[in-house]
Amino acid sequence: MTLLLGAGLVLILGALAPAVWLGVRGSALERLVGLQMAGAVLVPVLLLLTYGYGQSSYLIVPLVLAVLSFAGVLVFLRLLDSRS
Amino acid sequence: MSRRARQAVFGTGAAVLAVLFALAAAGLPPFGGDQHPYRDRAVAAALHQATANVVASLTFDLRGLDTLGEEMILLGSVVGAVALLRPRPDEKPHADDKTSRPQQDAVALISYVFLPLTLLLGFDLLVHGHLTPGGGFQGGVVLATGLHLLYLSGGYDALRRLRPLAWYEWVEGLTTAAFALAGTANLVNFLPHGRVQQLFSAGTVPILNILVGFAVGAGAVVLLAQFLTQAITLEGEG
Amino acid sequence: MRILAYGVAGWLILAGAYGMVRSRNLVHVTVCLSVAQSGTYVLLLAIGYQWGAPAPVFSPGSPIKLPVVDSVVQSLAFTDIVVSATVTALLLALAIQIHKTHRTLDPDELQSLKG
Amino acid sequence: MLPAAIALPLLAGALLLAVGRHLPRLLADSAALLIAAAVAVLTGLVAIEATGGRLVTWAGTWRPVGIVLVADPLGAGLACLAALLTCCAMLYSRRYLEDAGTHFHVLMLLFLGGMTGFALTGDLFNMFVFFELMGAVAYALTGMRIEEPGSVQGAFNFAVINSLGAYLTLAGIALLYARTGELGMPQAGVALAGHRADATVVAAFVFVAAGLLVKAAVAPMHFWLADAHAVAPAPVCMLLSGVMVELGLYGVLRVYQVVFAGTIPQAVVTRAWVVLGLLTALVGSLMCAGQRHLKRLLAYSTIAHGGLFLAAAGLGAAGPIAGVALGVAGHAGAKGALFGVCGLLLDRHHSVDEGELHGRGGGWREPSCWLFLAAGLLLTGLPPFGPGLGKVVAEEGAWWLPAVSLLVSSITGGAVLRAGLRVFLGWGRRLPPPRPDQTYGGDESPETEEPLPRTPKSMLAALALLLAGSAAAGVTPRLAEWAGRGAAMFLDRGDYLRQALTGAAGHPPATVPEVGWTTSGVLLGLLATAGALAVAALQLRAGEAGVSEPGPLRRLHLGHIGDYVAWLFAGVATLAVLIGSSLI
Amino acid sequence: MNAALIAVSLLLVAAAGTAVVATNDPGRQAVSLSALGVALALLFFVLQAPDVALSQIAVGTALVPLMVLLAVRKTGK
Repeated sequence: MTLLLGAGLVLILGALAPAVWLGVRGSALERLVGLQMAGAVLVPVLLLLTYGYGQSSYLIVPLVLAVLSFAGVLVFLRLLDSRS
Repeated sequence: MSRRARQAVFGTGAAVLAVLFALAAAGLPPFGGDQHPYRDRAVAAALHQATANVVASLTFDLRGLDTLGEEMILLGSVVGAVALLRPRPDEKPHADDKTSRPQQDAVALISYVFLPLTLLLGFDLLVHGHLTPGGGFQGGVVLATGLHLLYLSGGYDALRRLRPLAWYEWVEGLTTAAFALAGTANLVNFLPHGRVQQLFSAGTVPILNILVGFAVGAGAVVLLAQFLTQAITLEGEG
Repeated sequence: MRILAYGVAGWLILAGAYGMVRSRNLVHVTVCLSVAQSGTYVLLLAIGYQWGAPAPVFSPGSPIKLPVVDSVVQSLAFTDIVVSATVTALLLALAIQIHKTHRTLDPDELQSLKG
Repeated sequence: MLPAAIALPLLAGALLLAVGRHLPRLLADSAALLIAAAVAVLTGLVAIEATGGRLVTWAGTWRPVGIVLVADPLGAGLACLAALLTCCAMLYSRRYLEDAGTHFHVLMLLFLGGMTGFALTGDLFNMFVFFELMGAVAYALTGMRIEEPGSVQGAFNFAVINSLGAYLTLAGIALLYARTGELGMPQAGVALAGHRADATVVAAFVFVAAGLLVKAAVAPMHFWLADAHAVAPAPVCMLLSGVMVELGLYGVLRVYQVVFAGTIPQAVVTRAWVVLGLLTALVGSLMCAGQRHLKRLLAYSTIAHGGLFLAAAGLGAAGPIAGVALGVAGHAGAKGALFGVCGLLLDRHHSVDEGELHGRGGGWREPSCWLFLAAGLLLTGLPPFGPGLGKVVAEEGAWWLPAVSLLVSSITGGAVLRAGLRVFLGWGRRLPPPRPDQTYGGDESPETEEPLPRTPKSMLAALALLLAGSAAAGVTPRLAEWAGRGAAMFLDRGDYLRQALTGAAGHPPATVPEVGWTTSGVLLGLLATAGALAVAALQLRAGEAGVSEPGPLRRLHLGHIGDYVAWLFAGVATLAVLIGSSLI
Repeated sequence: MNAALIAVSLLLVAAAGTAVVATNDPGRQAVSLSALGVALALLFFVLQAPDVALSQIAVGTALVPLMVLLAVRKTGK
């Protein structure tokens, strides 16, 4: 259990934090890259934590995140794209 | 006021309040402690009502009046935004819009794959809201987002064809009314409670979840439609 | 942990408000307001946390075990999030109309209400 | 019965939205009017019944878990006032905002539901929810005239400041929950009772009060009000000025009484309320005197009266509270009528600018002239009518109150009378064109689709009703007696807690303050009216000088959202210092 | 381990929130607001509030930033 949580923590520090960092710097498109990465990294993080906590009902959260963050980024891309 | 004066006034006030807040936080029970009297009563009541998701039980049963108010805030905001964003007499939608062109094939394909998936996920959230995390609000927003994937795949026109707004206003109004009715009646949870952790349990909670899901979904669609219309099709002097 | 949790909540409220004070764009003001509000979510959930307790959801297939973290604040935070979204929508709608009538969103240049 | 009073307008609003687009306008009007009238009757009955003991209902059967609704005469009375005002506003607005369709009706009904819910709830978070409901709907209603530059900007300022205040309130509720583990006001009150007022309790109180004081437009958190009231459609102004501001006041006093009175001593909060109230009255009066934008003038008058109400009710004695209750009822009617006449002027002349309308109001033969001047006189406190009785009773609380009240009544009443005489009768010197730092009320678009050939009877009837109600509040002994009982019950904390928590039968209060006209009261009222007439005469003679005002104060009121946020924090910090310093 | 997870999530939220406020251009801010939404969702998740995390994902990372972006598009021209 702790191992899974630890893996989650490592992933947060090593991938999610840099992704969020990218998401708050630079031009809108550069930020979008960070956002896309943050959404993508958060899914495995939440999966690891779900098993780490031993609560299978939490699985719905990464599932919804995966679908929505993907859709969100596409919509963002389209709107930013047609603006510039 | 000058910028400097403004920031000085704010800074003074904020400093006082920050100190007060810090002192207040220092006097609170420790983080992560086990003193939660209201929680204990709520969990007991939720189990008595056979509702496995205690948050759903609080939202739709024990503190249903809050949710009635919240639902009305949503309704009021949607109506308000529709009224505020109504086209002015000097504004007309313009036909040619480059964003209405279908997107590249890859994006369109992905969107078509995701569309049913998203809708299914939304329904799942609604139906199991009393058993697992999720519920009407989340499900409704997911449904609305799913519908807007159409914007990606088929362009704005496809979305507009699939989304006769008057109809959504009907759904929004009726489901909200239904929620208000059910919510008022649900000030007593009158249906049989069933057994906890079963699909048919928790009395009125799942029904309210589904009603709220449609109301929220319809509301979000109407809301986004107003913004999309403003941003994409309205020309005028604006 | 207490200092960190409550500190972050207070910080978000203050930072959001400071952003509103120095803002030069009404859409920016709206976003800062929603940052300030996210401070209240953090505050609520921090208050309801209990070490080692799982979420207050007794899903099918798992035994009902107590304690769980405070479900009341979760219900409140949940309401709060919906309220935030709706207020943001109204503010953005107003900002759009302000831009139409004033041709600007800079609070320093809005001149219709004085004295 | 209590959940019905809240749910009825909400339910009707939702249904109206669903079927509204196929409904003829007349039917929608009548339906909304009927619902508001039904709520008025319902809450009125509740208020009368509550004079014999509070009505307590748990929403849901979850006695220790759910939300408690508690109706006492003042709370239910305020809800009734809100419903009555909504009736008048709906009657008045038969020809209003026709391009917004039934959305206007839906919003008005939701607004009413929010106000009744706020007045009747006994639960802090539920109070926050209804506070936000009132707010969200009011923002939209204020910004309804989307082609007016002022309208949308005023609504934006209103929305931002009120929302920020609401979030501070929520933070306060969270602190209180962390401390006591309760959300119900009576439960939290019991949990706090007997404890020392440490920093956590003070912070919880200050933050919870913040949003409510913003709603009550207490200086220096009052800026949004003038912006919002100057630009909202007239029927909406009736509700905003007549009852929403007062609901904020009610909320803050109620929360103190039920939750904190056992911990923070009355003397400590009294000092804070008196300081803030007097400041508000002063700022409101000064700003009121110098306005040429008629609706802004009325808005500042509301601020000044709100300050007076806070200073009087904040004393925490039954007599002044009864007076404030009557004063609020009287003020609502008179101010509603004044806003209504401004709406008529706007419709006919496309302007609410005093200088531009000089002598164009229509003279003695115009009914709105009589309505305006009569409402202005009522507002000065002329005996034996409602606002006057309220002020007189409230003044018995402290030696300085009569002087302050005299000043506020003379200045604000004088400004209203001056404006009325200048606009309708063409008295006084002509005003020069507005300076660039003044809000100019001319050149506004009307609120009706097409100019009305003559004033519809329904509009005049609504205004006459408002005025009659305002006057009647002073000459109905029964009402005064109920206000006295209500005030006594409002302060009886122990009985509130016992009734709300155990469901015990209520009993009428032991001592009830005497509420009625006295010789000195009549004299004081006459003096205030005379003072107002004198101020009006002076301002009419002075011309330009009559509408100028202290410069530095005006330069703070620039409609700048950043300023307003800064002052909001400064105001809450002031409250914190006022409360904190006397506890250390 | 829980403590470390909560602390890291809190810091991430604080940093993202500060960055959103400090961004002056509302178009960029909309994207960063979405990133703040992601960070908040993580925080709610580790605080054992999956319900709240779900609504934060639905509202805070998709709906609200989208509305902001549409408003920016309308007013930026």
